Amino acid sequence: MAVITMREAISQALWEEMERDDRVFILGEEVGVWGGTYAVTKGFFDHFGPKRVRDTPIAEGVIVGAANGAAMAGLRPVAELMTINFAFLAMDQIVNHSAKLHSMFGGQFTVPLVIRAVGGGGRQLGATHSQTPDAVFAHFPGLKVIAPGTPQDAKGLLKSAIRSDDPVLFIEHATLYQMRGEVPDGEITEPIGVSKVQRLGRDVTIVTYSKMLQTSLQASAELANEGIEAEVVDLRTLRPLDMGPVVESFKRTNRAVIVEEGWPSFGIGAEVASRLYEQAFDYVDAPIRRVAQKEAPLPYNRTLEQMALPQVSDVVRAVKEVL
Amino acid sequence: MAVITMREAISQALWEEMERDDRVFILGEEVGVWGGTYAVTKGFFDHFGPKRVRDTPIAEGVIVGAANGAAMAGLRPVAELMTINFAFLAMDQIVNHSAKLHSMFGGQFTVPLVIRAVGGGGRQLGATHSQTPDAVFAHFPGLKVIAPGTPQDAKGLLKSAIRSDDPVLFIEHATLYQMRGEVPDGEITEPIGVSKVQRLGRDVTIVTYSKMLQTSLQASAELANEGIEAEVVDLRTLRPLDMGPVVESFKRTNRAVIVEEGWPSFGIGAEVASRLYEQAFDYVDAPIRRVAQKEAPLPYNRTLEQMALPQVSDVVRAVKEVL
Amino acid sequence: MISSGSAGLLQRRENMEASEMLRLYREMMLVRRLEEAAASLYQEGKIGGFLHLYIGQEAVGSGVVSARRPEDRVITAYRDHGIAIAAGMPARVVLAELLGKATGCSKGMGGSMHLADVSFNFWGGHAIVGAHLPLAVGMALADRYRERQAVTICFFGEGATNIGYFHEALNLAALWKLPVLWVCENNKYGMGTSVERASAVEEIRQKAEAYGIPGARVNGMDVLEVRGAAEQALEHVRREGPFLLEAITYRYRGHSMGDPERYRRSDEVRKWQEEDPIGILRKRILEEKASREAALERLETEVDEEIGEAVRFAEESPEPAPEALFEHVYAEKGA
Amino acid sequence: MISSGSAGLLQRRENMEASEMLRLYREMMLVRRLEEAAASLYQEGKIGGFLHLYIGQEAVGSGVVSARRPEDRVITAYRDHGIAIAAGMPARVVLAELLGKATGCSKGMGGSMHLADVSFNFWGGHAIVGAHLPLAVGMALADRYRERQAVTICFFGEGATNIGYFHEALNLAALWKLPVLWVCENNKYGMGTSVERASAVEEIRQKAEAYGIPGARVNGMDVLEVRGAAEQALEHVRREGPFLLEAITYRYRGHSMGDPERYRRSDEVRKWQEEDPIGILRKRILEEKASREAALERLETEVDEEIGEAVRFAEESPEPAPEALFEHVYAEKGA
Ligand SMILES: Cc1ncc(C[n+]2csc(CCOP(=O)(O)OP(=O)(O)O)c2C)c(N)n1
Ligand SMILES: Cc1ncc(C[n+]2csc(CCOP(=O)(O)OP(=O)(O)O)c2C)c(N)n1
Ligand SMILES: [Mg+2]
Ligand SMILES: [Mg+2]
Repeated sequence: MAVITMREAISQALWEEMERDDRVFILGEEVGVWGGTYAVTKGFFDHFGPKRVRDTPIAEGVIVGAANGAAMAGLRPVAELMTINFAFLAMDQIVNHSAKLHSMFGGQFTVPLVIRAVGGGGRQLGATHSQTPDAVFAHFPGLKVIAPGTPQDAKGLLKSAIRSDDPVLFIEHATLYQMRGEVPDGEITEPIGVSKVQRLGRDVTIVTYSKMLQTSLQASAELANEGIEAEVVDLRTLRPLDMGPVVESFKRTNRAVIVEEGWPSFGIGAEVASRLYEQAFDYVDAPIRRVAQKEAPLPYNRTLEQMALPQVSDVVRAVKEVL
Repeated sequence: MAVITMREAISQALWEEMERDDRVFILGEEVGVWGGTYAVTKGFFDHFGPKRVRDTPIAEGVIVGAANGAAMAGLRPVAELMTINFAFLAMDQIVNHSAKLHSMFGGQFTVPLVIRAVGGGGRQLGATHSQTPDAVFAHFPGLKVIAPGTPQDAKGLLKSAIRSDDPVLFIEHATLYQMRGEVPDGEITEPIGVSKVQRLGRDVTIVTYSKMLQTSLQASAELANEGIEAEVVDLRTLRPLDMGPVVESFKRTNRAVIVEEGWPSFGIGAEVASRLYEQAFDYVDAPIRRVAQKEAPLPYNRTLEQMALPQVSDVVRAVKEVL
Repeated sequence: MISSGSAGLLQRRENMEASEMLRLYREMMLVRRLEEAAASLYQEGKIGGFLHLYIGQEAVGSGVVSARRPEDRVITAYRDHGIAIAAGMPARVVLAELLGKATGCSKGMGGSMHLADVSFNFWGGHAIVGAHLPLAVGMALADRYRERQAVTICFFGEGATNIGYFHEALNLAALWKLPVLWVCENNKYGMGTSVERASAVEEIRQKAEAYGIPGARVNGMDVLEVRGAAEQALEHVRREGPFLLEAITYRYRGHSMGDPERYRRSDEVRKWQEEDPIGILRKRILEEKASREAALERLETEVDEEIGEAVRFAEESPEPAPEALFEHVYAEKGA
Repeated sequence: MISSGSAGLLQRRENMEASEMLRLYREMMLVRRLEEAAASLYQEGKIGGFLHLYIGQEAVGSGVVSARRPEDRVITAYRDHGIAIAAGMPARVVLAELLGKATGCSKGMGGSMHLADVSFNFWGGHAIVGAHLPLAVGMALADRYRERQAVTICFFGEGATNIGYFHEALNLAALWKLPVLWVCENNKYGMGTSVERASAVEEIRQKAEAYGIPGARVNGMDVLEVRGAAEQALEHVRREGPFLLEAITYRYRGHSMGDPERYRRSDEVRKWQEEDPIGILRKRILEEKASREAALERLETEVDEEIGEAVRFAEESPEPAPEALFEHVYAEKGA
């Protein structure tokens, strides 16, 4: 058990999988000489060389498109999108191609690529660089969408994503790279499509993922001081969505708060809440609450930005409302 | 009161607004000489000329991008996307620009454009040409999203959209163009962001929009034969979403089924259901059901395609389940 | 190497064996008849969705693909029937796919726009204009990555050269010197928009210069000229990197079934029909005495029979099972 | 018209009045000091997000924008401070925006990457690489639509010329003969990627040929050369349609604050610093006796004071009110 940062965990997963399987290669903007905009691939260029760590022009469409083609031809590309906001420039390749090529041709070939994209707000990058549009991508069958909230999950899930024969969008949160956590030494993988209880509690079920997992855990600690014990379930994968542990927990607590960083409308919370009502209707003691981003493009101004993003205090308040 | 087709209604709205305001112009693929892929702009090129009816190259990014720029500069472009599936090639312009330019610059200028996009499945066009990703666009604050289900709403809402100072995505359903309905003669507009009861009933509330409105009305007729009276509420606008009539109806029926053509996960039904539980929790007598597309890329094969799309029988079954 | 000049610089191929000329003739004839059969099956309502016929453009697909080696990949857009046949796919699996049958090359999931058969190194059949150009870049990258000598041959229409994908794909292919042969089928129209109404330059070849990619224009109605150019272009690609071959051609039918064709005059179509690629080759074969009238007629009946059998096969083939809807959403089960 | 040749074909502008030279000198100096102030405010944590400095490129923005008429629109990417000043915006509203204050040009909603002031016909400030090129096409279309004689001047980096937007925007501008002056600030790098590692051709000008758009290269470190070229380019655009001006320049600082700069050697930066656009103009002014050392020094202190005042203004300005978060999500209230 070593304590490492999220950055190190992701970096280790990439490194290990590249050592393990020479079909795995990285392409994207500034992944090579620069060492990755968020320094995730620092040292990779020198070790693996320009063949396997490929700096590309600024052209998201062909970055993901070429990754799709290389995957069809049997390689295992890991395409890096500097931020998920730029995924909109590759949207057609992601939703019309990565997600459909396998089934549309009757399963003749697979498309085993991973698209790493950095998401999230809170760094004053303005409306076009701060989005959390995870639900938008999770809407499309054929794609798998992963968004880890701890170093261990980041490492284990990224390794599983790279080994998966299906296209995976792997969403990293820009403000979590420095976060530290325990990661078992050596070879670890985590299963895709399996939610995980990250904190035990009897009073309320908090359902969340990614950065908001940390926010929810902090809120839970505050609530514990007041004798309220929240159980925190981490979705980890948004498609396929595993409701098992969520429902199981909810059947004990009968109360739930869903915490997401993105906008609420047509978001993650809406789907989780709907499924909870569908799958555990008789266990509902209070309306399920959603905590999410305010419905506005995220402003540059720090105060307004923080006001728009879900805070620990918002989670605490929501939990008290459902109790 | 004249009975006209959806195509005629949309065509009239465009024609009248172009006659009324010379800042309004149309650009897109095949909108001119061809007369519109779905013949919506037939005759426009000859009447309004190449200045106001502009055929473009196949380049969705610059079609919407130029429309954004022209709108910033004070015109009122109506950009046509041949199908909403191609909107993914203009996704960055739509969600990072149309939806954000006004607020990101502190309201210095407006972006009054309308993007007309044809959506929906059922014509064996295959996985990349048959999507109903309405929820994906409705996720973004700053954008308005309209999807009419009757000729009157199509005409009235498109005219309001063109007059709106905000960017509007106007989604037309490819299989509704031939549908006929009564439209008041002369000048009509319908308010954006106002849901509408399209059928009265006491037993259950069906919430739907666009093509599924027709499916739901057919299901209601069948149910009526069995003495079940469904009230059908048409959302008409997906953002801003007007829950008023939905909640009002639900408080009387205490039962609801939401019918959408797209995939359920992170879709329209999830949001409407969540808001219903949030806003009318004490009136819920049975779990709210969602009827939606099967979670798979839509196949070409007719039988499989119809199997994947929501049918009248699915709505009937769902209604009986909630009763 | 081929200087990036115009067609003139490419020698017309003179020395083709009679057998190969006849094979090409038969293949192009097969495509023609296949398309005619498809058109009537569409009229009968047995084919749904969009149907884009290749009639008039047969010489481009057959001329280029016949010059490839088996390890060379082929990829194209939705106007893919002729390319599929040229790639070696049997007419029956093509027609079965058009009818959405389980025996179709894509098991009825893809339809006319999504033909593919990996066993023939044919990678589709793609319906989003321009979107397969990046896929071609990726495949060529994979071959280079594995030190395979294969070339990826990517067909696209002139209308597709105005979309961003074209720019991003050609730049990256040139920057990384990837083995891609770009083949532009310039049939003058993208739906109803003529090339001069959509592209700032009418010579598509000229666009390649922005990436330092050499190119050439050829008469896409003359299969031997196309074949000769393709052989030289492929050599160039294997030796030095991407090349753009612009084939001037024409589609005799509408863009897809139900095209009102308001955008062109019928005499323009008639003019081009005098350049019929199949007629041109037939004439050449008889001139060069590569075969005799009677032999060609036998061959034509053979083709008719093959198509007739293929239609029967397609019509009698089973529909996919209901489970097929979910069978390939993910490659990994339990997902 | 300007033949699409290289810089040589553009006459260096010799006949500029002393007053204009001094105005340009003061403006470029103001930009330099503004950027230095911004850098330290960033270090102090008073500026958040990304901060892209214009230091080293001042001659491009000032040279081009000083050649425009008031009705000509200006639009650029995120490296926008210098262009904003050249467009006439006061340093104080720029700094206020960088500090996210209510008195900023975008009311603190946009920040460094989203400066704009419509009253100066400056339309931003856009953070998605290449995405503002289509916006420029639309603005030029609007002016043409209304028969206004205005030109839209669109700045972008050489790195932005590899994205699809560049292709789609230049093609449409050329096809519709729209009045757009495309100005490529070729500072050799897009973040850490040098032009030859990202673009198949190193001369950006060459890419314009794919659209039949004439272009020219100029020394972007010499404001008078840039100014002369811009005047001729603007004339061309007013008369005939789009033109691409490629200005060879260099950024002295990192791509944005906190750039490790692993991708270039410091002596390369030093070499370019000897070409300092402000130094070059200063020398010229003294040579041509347009002004005296003492006068220039007075002017420099003036600039320092102006920036000092602007910083004070920005720091003392109020934060936006909480309601501002929702104020402009929609232009129509009740939405
Ligand atoms: C991105 C995108 N935009 C629009 C369409 C609709 N569309 C299908 S084919 C076509 C014309 C393409 O013309 P061209 O590339 O010349 O090919 P051709 O049909 O002439 O073979 C258009 C506009 C599409 N499929 N994809
Ligand atoms: C579509 C998109 N991809 C990537 C980025 C991240 N990014 C911001 S600036 C930049 C480099 C741009 O280089 P260039 O166009 O040469 O402009 P310069 O920074 O040199 O002025 C990149 C990759 C972005 N903002 N938008
Ligand atoms: Mg064409
Ligand atoms: Mg640059």
